[in-house]
Amino acid sequence: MAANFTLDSNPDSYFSLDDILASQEKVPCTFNTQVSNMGYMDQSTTDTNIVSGTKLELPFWLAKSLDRGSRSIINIDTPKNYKEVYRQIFTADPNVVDLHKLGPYFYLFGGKLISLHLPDNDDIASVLLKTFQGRFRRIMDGSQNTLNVDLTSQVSLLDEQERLLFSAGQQGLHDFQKWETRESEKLSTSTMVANHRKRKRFVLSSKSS
Amino acid sequence: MSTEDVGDDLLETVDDEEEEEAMTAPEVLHKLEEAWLNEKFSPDLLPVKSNLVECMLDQIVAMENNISTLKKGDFRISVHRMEIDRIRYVISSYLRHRLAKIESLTTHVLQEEEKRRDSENVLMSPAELEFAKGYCNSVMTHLTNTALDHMPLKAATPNAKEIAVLPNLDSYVFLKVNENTENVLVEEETVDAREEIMDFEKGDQHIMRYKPIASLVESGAVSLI
Amino acid sequence: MLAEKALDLIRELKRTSGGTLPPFNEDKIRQVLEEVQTLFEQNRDTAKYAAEGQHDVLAAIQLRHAGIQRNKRCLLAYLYNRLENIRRMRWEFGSVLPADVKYNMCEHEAQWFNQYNRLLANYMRSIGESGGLDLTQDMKPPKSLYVLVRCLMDHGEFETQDGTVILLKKNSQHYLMRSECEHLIRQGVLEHIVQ
Amino acid sequence: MLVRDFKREFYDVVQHQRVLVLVAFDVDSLCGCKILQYLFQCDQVLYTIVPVTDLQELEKAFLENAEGIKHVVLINCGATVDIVDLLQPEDHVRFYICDSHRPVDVHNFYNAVQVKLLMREDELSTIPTYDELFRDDSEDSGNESEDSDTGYKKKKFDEESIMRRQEKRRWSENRVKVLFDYTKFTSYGTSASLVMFDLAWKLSKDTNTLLWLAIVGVTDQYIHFKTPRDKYMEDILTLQSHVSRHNQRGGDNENTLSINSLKISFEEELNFPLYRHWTLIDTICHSMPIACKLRLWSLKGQKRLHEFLAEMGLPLNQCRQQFGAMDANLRSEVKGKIQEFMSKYGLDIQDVILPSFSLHYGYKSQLCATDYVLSSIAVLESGDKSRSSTDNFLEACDILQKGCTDKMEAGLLAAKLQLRSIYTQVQSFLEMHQIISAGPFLYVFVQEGTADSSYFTHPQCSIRLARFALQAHCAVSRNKRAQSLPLVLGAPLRQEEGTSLVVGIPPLDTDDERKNFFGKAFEQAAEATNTTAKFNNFDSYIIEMKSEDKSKFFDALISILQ
Repeated sequence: MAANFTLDSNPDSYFSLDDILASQEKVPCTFNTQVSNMGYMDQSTTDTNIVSGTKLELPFWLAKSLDRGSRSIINIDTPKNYKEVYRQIFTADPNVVDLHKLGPYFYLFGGKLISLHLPDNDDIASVLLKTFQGRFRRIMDGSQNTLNVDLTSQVSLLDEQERLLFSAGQQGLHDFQKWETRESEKLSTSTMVANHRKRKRFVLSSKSS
Repeated sequence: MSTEDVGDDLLETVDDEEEEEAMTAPEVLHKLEEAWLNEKFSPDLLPVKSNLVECMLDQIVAMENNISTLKKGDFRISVHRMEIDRIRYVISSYLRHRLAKIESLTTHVLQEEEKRRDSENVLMSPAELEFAKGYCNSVMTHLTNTALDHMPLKAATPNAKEIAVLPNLDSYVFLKVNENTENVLVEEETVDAREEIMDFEKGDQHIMRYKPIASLVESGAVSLI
Repeated sequence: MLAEKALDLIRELKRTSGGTLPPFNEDKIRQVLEEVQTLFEQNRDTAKYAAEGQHDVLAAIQLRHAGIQRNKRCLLAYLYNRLENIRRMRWEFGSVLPADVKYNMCEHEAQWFNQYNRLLANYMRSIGESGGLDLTQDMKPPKSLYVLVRCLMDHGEFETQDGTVILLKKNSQHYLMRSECEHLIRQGVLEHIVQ
Repeated sequence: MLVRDFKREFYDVVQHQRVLVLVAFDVDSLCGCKILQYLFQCDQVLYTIVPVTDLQELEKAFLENAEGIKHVVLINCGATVDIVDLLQPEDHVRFYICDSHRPVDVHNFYNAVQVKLLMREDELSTIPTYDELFRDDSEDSGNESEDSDTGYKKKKFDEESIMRRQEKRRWSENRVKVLFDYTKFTSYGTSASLVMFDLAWKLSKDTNTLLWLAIVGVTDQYIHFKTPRDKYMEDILTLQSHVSRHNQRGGDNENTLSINSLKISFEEELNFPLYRHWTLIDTICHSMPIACKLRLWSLKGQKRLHEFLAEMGLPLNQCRQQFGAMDANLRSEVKGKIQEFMSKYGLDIQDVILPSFSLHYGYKSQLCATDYVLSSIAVLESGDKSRSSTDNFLEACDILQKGCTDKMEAGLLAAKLQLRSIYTQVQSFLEMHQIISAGPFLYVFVQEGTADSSYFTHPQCSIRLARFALQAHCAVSRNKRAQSLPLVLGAPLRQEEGTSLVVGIPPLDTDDERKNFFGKAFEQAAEATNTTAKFNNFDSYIIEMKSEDKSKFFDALISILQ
């Protein structure tokens, strides 16, 4: 039990899977210089080099490393989800937006964008905060009040961070229920062992059937 | 879990190191529980309370000897055995939490220990330190064998700072104030918020980021709940 | 695209949530290492042109270098998280892992697991004077000294501390010392019944 | 050897040892076992519980779990058989038998060291005295051998040795006769759960929950026709005193109990099975005495029922709804109306009213003792093959756990199915005139492959089926002597082995003592025809045998009972 509780070590630590996946999100960039024989990265041309001025959607980790250093190889534009148009949608009614479709790591990726010091940095920061504030109440209500109701419709709108928050809320609710019926003192098989046993039984039954 | 009834007949007062006044077992247990809760809720590894752990382990041994002398059907056996189980649970849970932190923040913890080498309250007990070192190079050797060896040398050197997993000092914690402490810097100066200083009175309870009160937790002025 | 294979590794690990350990993806790792090798060689070959300050070559080198670092990071993260999974299993399954989990582990991971076992055992033995403290026990705060348990499968003979031998037959009910049967409950052999 | 003081000779001895508890497969032993479990948990006595369905399994369970066991408690099993000879235990093992089966085997009664009987003393008065049964043969055989080695002295035929040999023959004849009379009839003593409750009461550890378990145990004995009505009433009175002791606080309202505590109240219950969970029509149809008296399986019977309901002023559509859904004032009048009109239809008070107890727990609906018994026995002897007997045992344990409503719902459903299958089976018996009189007794076979014959492979259910069939037959048949004829029922047990279960129940007119002589009769018939009959069950009047030698067996039975 002790070893597997999610220690809240730095979320963007080197080994965190979420951080790696979040930094894979695409960022629109335009190349200022030509890049020799890396043409294969740009599907639209058959040219061996990347011609200066081409517009490409680069993953964030690539854009970040190219942006560093004295010579500006590329300049980065704000991804469409964080642009003015979308920001108005978020401020209008954050609860309606399906953040999962817009990229499951909306907040994490938003946080990374700020480190790029884009021109509309502050607007992005404030929109992240306001969207979360707007959605938080519904997430908490959903996780606290529904026991065995089908929640997939609400959960499907949430992004990864919100889902973690939602499941933490539900876990809290379930633990409280268990405590109330004295179930919490029940020593139970560890979840890993139980799942492992279920899989084994499934494998045996599928083999025999 | 009051242990006063255990206090008198079975336990003699615990003779602790010279500089601390002699503490009775229930007080030691109380302090250990506090250390346990602090360790449980703080994102960072706290200095080890090995004297408390050692003392309570001796307590358990003493109680077990006392119990073995009692007649088989004696009612007190089950009461004291329950007591022992609960004390052992607190100790093992405390050490488990510390172990989990050592395992996930290994490099960071080792660097911290380096800094505290000369200072008095050391971060890890010798056993934990040995475990941490052993664990750290077992992970590194594994990573090198499976991946880094097969990479061109220049790319293979893992840069320690980047790899080190750091505790999230900004995570929020619940805390209870034990001693009045004035002008605690709660929020640093930021572009849109000015510096915030607060006074803690005894018995207050707050929710706040861990970083500003990290030192207070170590000194015992504040305890996490 | 750069570091595509490495990303697959990460996604594969992210998908298998819960306590499972997916098979060690030997060939994908080899592909990632090959990509790193080719990128590194390309950089080395074009390094001499960079000396003359040709911008496009410098940019390419920087781009390829970013690719190398990304591949490395994904690979290390994949291996590290698998280690963390295995470590968690040590606490859940005990010092002997079930066969199909071992089957999914590579040679190095098995070695690492034994090392970790030894480290943990030494550490636990060194706690306190009298023979150490088993941290894998007492996972939950003890509420009662004896527990009523129901046997979920035929487990055969089970010897308690005071030497009595109990036959754990399927569906038989026993009233035992909690400390003795806690590990059996965690292994799923017994089920604790709360009266 | 009979235990006088349960506390000193049984409970204190067992205190710091590990105990093996072997439990028979009926609701009464289940309740007894749960009471004992509660007591052991109060005093932290380590125990292991193994349910056993018959003597073979009893032997197997003992052998497997005997390792290092000094105390074995047997609930509702092992009294009617010489336990020491059956199990061959080591000498340090002690048996504590709390069993309602009578007669108790003489060896158990007189074995002072290894067998301790937890029973009420007054029930064992009919046991023959020690010297009628045992003689220290040592002095007899001793002087015989002494005679032989002094050769010539024997020739003198002195009267003294002849007289002694005569006296010995007379003693052994008398022994056989006494033993035969003693074991002629099998019957039942006080229920195991009541005995266990007395123990709890003596230890002043009795609670409302244990009291409820004792009530369920006693009701189970009555519902399965093990105890006669007056014994049942006697037990009810003793329980009534305990109930009023435990539940009198509920009366005035200023210190009413908290809602989720257990409240037991005495009630003159309607003698209709599960009537709170069924429609009125269904429950009346399935109530044995009324169904037989009004012959409800025939069309005429149904008409008579409607007439009866109409007379009572209960509209049909109301009677077809769930009892709970009927409107309140009608529901409250039902009991009064039935008592008012019952004499017109030949029903008497005993058929309609059963003094029993009911339970209120939290916000759940009120449940009476028969509901608990019927649902637990339905789960204990559930028809579906996939579940092993021990699964059913654990499931039934959960039903008796207070606060387990979902398990209780499933149990009630299973009980309805069981009652319906008994009812349809009896209906087919009568319509196809399968109940045949073979002179001294009636007999009937459940046909191979009938729809839910899997229910009748279990003893308790087959007893109820046999009883219902006999009562229905007596109601229908013109033959006056039917009342005095016992019935033997055969049911297919295991297809693959071609075995069947044979149950013998006493005639209706000797109903009040509930004595059953079939145990002895079956034994003699089996000897006469040396068939493979297995006397495996704890009730001697239920045996297993190969289906093909049923006819041979029955002829022998007829000759014996002539």
